[in-house]
Amino acid sequence: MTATSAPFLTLLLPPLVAALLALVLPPRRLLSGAVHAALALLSLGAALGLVHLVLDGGTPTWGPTDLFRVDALSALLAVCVAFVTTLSALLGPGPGREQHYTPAQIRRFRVFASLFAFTMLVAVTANNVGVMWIAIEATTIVSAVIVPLTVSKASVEASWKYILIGSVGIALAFVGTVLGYFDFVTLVGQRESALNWTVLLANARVLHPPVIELAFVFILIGYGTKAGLAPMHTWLPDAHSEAPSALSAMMSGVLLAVALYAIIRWKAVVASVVGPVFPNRLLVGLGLLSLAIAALSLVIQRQYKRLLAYSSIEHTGLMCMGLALGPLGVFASMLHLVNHTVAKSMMFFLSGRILDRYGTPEIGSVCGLLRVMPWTGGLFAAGMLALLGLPPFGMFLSEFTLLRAGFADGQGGLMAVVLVFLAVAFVSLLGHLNRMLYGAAPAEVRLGEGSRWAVLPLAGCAAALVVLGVAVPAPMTALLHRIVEIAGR
Amino acid sequence: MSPEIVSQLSVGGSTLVLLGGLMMLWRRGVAAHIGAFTFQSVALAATMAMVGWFAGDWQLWAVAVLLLLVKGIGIPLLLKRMGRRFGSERELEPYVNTATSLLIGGLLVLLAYIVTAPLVSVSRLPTRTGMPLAIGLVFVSLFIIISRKKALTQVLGFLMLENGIALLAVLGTHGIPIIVEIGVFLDVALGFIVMQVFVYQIHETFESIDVEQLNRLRE
Amino acid sequence: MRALFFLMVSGYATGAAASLVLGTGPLARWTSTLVAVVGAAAGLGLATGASMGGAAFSLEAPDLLASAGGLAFGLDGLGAVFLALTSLVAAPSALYGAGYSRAWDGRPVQRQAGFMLNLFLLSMSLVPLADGTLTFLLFWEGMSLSSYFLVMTEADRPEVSGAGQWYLGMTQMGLACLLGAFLLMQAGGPATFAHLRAAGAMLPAGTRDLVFVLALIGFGSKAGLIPLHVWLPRAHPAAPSHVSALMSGAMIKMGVYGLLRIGLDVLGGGPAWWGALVIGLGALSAVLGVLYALTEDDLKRLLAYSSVENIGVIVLGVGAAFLFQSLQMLPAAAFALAAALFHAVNHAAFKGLLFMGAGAVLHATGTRNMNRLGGLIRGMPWTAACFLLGSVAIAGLPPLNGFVSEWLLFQSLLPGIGAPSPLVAVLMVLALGMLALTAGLAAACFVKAFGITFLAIPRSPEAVAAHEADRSMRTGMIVLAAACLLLSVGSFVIFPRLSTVAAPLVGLPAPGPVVRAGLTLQTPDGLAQMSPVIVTVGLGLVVLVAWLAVKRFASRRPLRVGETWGCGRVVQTPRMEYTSTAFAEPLRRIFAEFYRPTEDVSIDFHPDSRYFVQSISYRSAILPWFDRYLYAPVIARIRFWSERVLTLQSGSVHAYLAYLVAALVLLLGWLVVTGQR
Amino acid sequence: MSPWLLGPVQAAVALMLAPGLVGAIRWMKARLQSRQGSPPWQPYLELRKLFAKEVVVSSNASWLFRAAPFIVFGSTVTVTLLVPLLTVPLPLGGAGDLLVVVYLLLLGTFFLALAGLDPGSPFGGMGASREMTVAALAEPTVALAIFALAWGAGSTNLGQIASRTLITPSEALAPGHVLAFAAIFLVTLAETGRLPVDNPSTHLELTMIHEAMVLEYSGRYLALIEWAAALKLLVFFSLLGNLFAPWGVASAITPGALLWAVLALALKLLALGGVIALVETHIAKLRLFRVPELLSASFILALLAVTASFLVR
Repeated sequence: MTATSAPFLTLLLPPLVAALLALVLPPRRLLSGAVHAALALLSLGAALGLVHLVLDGGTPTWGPTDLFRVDALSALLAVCVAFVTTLSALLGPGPGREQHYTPAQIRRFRVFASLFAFTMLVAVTANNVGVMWIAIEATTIVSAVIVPLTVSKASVEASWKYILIGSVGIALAFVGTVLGYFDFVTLVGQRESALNWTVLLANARVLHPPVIELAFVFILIGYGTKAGLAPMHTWLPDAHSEAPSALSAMMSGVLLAVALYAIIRWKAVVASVVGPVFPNRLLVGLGLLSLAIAALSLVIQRQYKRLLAYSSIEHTGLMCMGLALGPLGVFASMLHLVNHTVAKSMMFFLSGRILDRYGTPEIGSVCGLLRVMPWTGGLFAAGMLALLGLPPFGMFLSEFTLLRAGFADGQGGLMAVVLVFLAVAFVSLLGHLNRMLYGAAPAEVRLGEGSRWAVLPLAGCAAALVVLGVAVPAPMTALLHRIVEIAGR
Repeated sequence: MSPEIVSQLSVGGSTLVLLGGLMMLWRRGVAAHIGAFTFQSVALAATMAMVGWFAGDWQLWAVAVLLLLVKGIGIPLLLKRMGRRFGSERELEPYVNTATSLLIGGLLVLLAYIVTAPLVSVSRLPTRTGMPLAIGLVFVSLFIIISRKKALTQVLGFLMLENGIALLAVLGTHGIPIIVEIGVFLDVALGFIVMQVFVYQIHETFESIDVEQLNRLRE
Repeated sequence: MRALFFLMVSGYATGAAASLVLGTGPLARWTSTLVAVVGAAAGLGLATGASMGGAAFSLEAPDLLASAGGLAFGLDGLGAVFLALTSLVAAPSALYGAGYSRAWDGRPVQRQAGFMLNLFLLSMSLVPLADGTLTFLLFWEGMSLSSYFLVMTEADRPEVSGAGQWYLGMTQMGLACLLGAFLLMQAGGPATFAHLRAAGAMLPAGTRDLVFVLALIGFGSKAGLIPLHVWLPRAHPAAPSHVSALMSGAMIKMGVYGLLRIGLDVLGGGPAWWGALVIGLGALSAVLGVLYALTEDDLKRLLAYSSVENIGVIVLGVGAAFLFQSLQMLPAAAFALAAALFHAVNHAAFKGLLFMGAGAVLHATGTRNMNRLGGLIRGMPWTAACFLLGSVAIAGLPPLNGFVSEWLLFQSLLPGIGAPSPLVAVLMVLALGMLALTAGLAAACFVKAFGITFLAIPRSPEAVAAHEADRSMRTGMIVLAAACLLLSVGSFVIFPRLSTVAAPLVGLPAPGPVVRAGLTLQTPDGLAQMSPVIVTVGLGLVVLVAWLAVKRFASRRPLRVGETWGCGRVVQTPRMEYTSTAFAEPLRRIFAEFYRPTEDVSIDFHPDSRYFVQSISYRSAILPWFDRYLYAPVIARIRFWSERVLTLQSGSVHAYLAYLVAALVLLLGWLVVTGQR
Repeated sequence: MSPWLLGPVQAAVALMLAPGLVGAIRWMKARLQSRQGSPPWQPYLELRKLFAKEVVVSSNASWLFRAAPFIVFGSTVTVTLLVPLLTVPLPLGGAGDLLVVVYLLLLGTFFLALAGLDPGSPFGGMGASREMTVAALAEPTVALAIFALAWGAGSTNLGQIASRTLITPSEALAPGHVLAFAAIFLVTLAETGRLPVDNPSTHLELTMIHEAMVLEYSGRYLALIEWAAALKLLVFFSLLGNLFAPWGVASAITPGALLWAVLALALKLLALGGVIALVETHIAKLRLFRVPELLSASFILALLAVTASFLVR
């Protein structure tokens, strides 16, 4: 455990150990749940340590041909992944929750959720582009296993679509990676560390523009599928609404961000080869399409989990567009990424609690939420208002900065279209929220908050959103500025 | 082994691999599809061995052998077991009848040629001539996944897609770094196992593996 | 000045905290109210201090939201007027709210209402204080959001959530336009208004016009100008009465404030068509607002539409200021702007009073439908007296402040007739005619509102059992009633101060036109004068003399009480009285072209013979132009596109994969095509 | 005599002349209809009788019912202080102008309508509704007519307007002036409830507007309201007379000039009364929903007056 490998090991090992322990320990006991959560917290601590290291100017690397490397972007994503994993460890399936999973299901969930976290952490900290691809492909496989935790016609269908479209999409991304490698090998020659991102970036000026453009198209389609960008988004509403809420929180909250991370990595390379115009035009196109389709799909929606899934597509589209609006745009989209991760994971956990209590995912039959579960209802309303981009919460600030970047970049017309779609999404989301919150509580639903301490971490998330909205903490701004240097060509 | 012979052999090998894909389009019935996939995997292993021998890179030999074991023998065995289980179901009429699907396969290969024109012009390796065929196989396998209605056939389409990419990697770069190669292999194997589990689950819940029935989640 | 600012902010903040922490009993209610009143008083002090002393107060808080340029506060004359207006309405409404919200004691909604009220007052007071784009938009959105939650306090009633959704949807659309306007000007530079002024000057003409139109739409939707007013008659009746008093009195004025800040201050005025457009919208809103108010049977909806009308009148004055400024008639422009500001302050006073009166009626009888009210003057003498005073003021009748600002607006439009271009003159003449028509119809509307609600025989058991509002609600109303009188009598002190505020905005040197001679107000050219003090005192004296004379000379026989003349019928029942629909029927028939009333009368006869009628039910509705021909098509179009997009999610895996491959092939094709070039 | 004293004198003169004017008009109409008719001073007798009679108030009515007559009477008397009856430099010139006059009269109508609604009888409601409708529709005409005059004289100040026509007599025949006169004449018919709009002498419930509101009043309250109505008629006539033909109005405040001014005023009132009598004998009452046509006609006249005045500039 040398000085350089310590941070990496404390980051990557805990999820693996958690997976192994989950296999061994009896799932029903509270102790195993506590151990699971402790390991997740350890990994979160390591991620924060990495951020500290990065802020001190270093970019720690580790492993043969420095396989793993953490710079500002990876550190940010690592913290997000660890944060959501801790939440799902605390609030995921386990003893004492209302949703009574069988011990086998709890064990299966814990094993694969930890593996899911591990693969995401590897994807984020891998310097080697190939290893990054392998890790992201592994995330698909591992998460697909626990989408149908409770086997039903709908969940099986959702999982099949998820794994098939996900794997096909990712395979195309690998075609792109191979093409990139091919171009590097033909011009610079075979080398062991050829697929390292830093090496690719260093030699970028030498590579051929047409080949790299072709590679970027495949990569954008491939990782775009994982990020849920339209038109490859079709699996997302099904998978996220059928999966157990802890898993869909991890997927919606941070898996989309990891896929976007991959796109950012490759955009940096392609931009230095081909110049920013080509990738920006593609990113804006896909981003706008996702925003449009998601906003319009929100208008007539019957289930609240699908509502949240479409809202993820909408925000991912916004982030994707932000990347193409110059350095301020990258700053805004990274801030938006953090806000979205916190808000969306909180919302999915809350929707899980609502589903447990009401038993039905239909918006129509969930009413009087404020009466039935005042705290959950309140937090659900707060989270939804955050997703709408209303002031005290962080999204207002990031969307405002994003629009400011758009106008500063001279894309006034584009920003007008974005504002229109945001308004459509705003009104429809608000309408659905009102139908759920108010009105008389249905007779057969039990009043009262149920497991009260489970709401505490979610209240913490809401508080974090307000802090991100009112006064973004200094280390966060420093980290974001560091990212802008990396990704904002 | 002069470069001309190597390029001839690599074109020949990739043509055989592509033929495996087209056989999949042409024949119906699960057994025929599994046979086509096995043939394709063997051809791919042979091509990889040839390139390995030409480039004198022992790693390629090891990968070729591994590929032969897993994709040539292991996966077909599992597929046959699944075929016995669900093979009895008649292959439903695919979206596109055989003649048009072959025609489309041909068009896709042409598209691959146009798309990979810049690649071939850039590369100096003798094996570059086979790359368009590899991309062609990628497109054909995508078309297979879209047009076939059986879950099992879709899995086979996905495996062919992976074969296409492996072929592209070998022809274009004489083998990508070993760590990545092993990783890709693991992913494909794991992916196949999980998909296999799902096919069994679909069969349990839907009493057939016809993907048409999977349309309950819609707006 | 800075101490007052912090006192105001901490006042409202502690009010919000108190209502959260101290539970839902009367203790929480009263502490948050009193602290809010202290905050409002501090706000009023800050405003008068700023406008009096003229020392522009400014405060930087760069660490808050540093990433987006930090918060910046500053108060100049214009901001001081609107801050004063807000605080003027805030104190009595908070006081009134304490009594009004006794019904929510013990329920969680009390905590939410108290918290949101203080947050609403805080963010509304900080909007005129904002001196940067982000600060302005942050508190603007905060104001809208907190008022949305206040509208939703009684969300158990079904139409309330619909109203809330309309309200926040329109506000968000407005915010989108404001974002466009601000960001078009700012173009990435630092975000204080000073920089915007510099940037605004260099903007090309086309962008300046676009910025102005976007600002007009954004601020017009908040102010409730005609095509964008649809949320106002839905949100105000749904909100608790002291909240609708605040929204009508102060919040919609923030739309006017924004228009002035962007139009005159930051962009420094523009071509003549700006003024003409604003005048057109103002006149349209005034006339249509009062026409809709006339046919309303729901008291609070009537008051909401009358807010649309009064905003139209204010915006008319603002439009005149824009027009005169573009024609370089600067003294007339300053006078028109000052008249508009004065009417805004007056409207805050009497509209707040009227909404509180309506709230007291709703509190006492439980219904807002005027056809079920009547005769409340007996049960609620104080409320009736205050409502009467409010009605006289809003109808623009002499002794009170409504007349003073109406007179000023008429005088400010007069020089327009002499404008060089005939087009402007014709526009002014039409605007004058519409303003006069509005004044007349407003008088008719408030005769109906007061007469049908308070006078004659109660039309329903609830109206009979009506009881007077409690002490805190009464004090709120009396404070505003006194404000109305004070604003009228004291107008010769207040109005000159407003014209000194208006002068720099239109480009005149500081002191601005001379508008006061002793006790009289006069137009800049000094020809027309009017002294509210003398008119009020004269009227009072004459009435007193007449009363004394009659008491002295007329017969001293005692008053005899008899039955109302009913052409010899035996009993006088409330069903024979005029109802509010009947009162407005002649005007509805005269303006039939606009209303397009649809009436359906269903008579069910006695089963035995057709000549005996058992019951007649009469239902009539007027055509909601804007809802049907502007908003319904837009919503239908969005639903249409939404359905089309949803068919994308068809459920078949093959279709999904086909989308993916199609995207790939399309991009590759595009690449190949661009590659050739 | 200081200007402050002149105001009450002017008010007293107006109060004295008003019932006489109404009586004269009734007398002239009777004569035209070849009836003997009651003597012109009959209204004075009626007022004296009413002041002495007992007051009967409806049980439904509130304090407003008893306060309204004083407000109506008070507002109309205040108007007489502001209108140029006798002298041109008005005593309270600075206090109010033509707009204040119009809105004070509207204040009177406002409270009269409320008083009509208070007893709760259908006739009161009908009268109030129709009165307010007519008043509302008359407003734009009055405003434009005022601005036509004001534009000619440069300000809405009544003294200014009167003295303007005194200085330049040719101004009286200017098209703007004449059109304004016609517009204000039509408005007078509407505001004071003369024939085409409302029949002052009828008690048929369904046709009367002004009468319907005061149906419930009796005794001294009815006297006050009748007197106020007469005073309103006098005010409108004096506006018509002195603004458009201001000759005879005293410019200096000397007893001789004042006497001559009163005489001139009486003459003008009689002349206008005669015109009204003639008009009323020849026209029948308009249906209520035809009244807006009359008012829009007067609106167009006022519009032309305004445009004429600034075209000639």
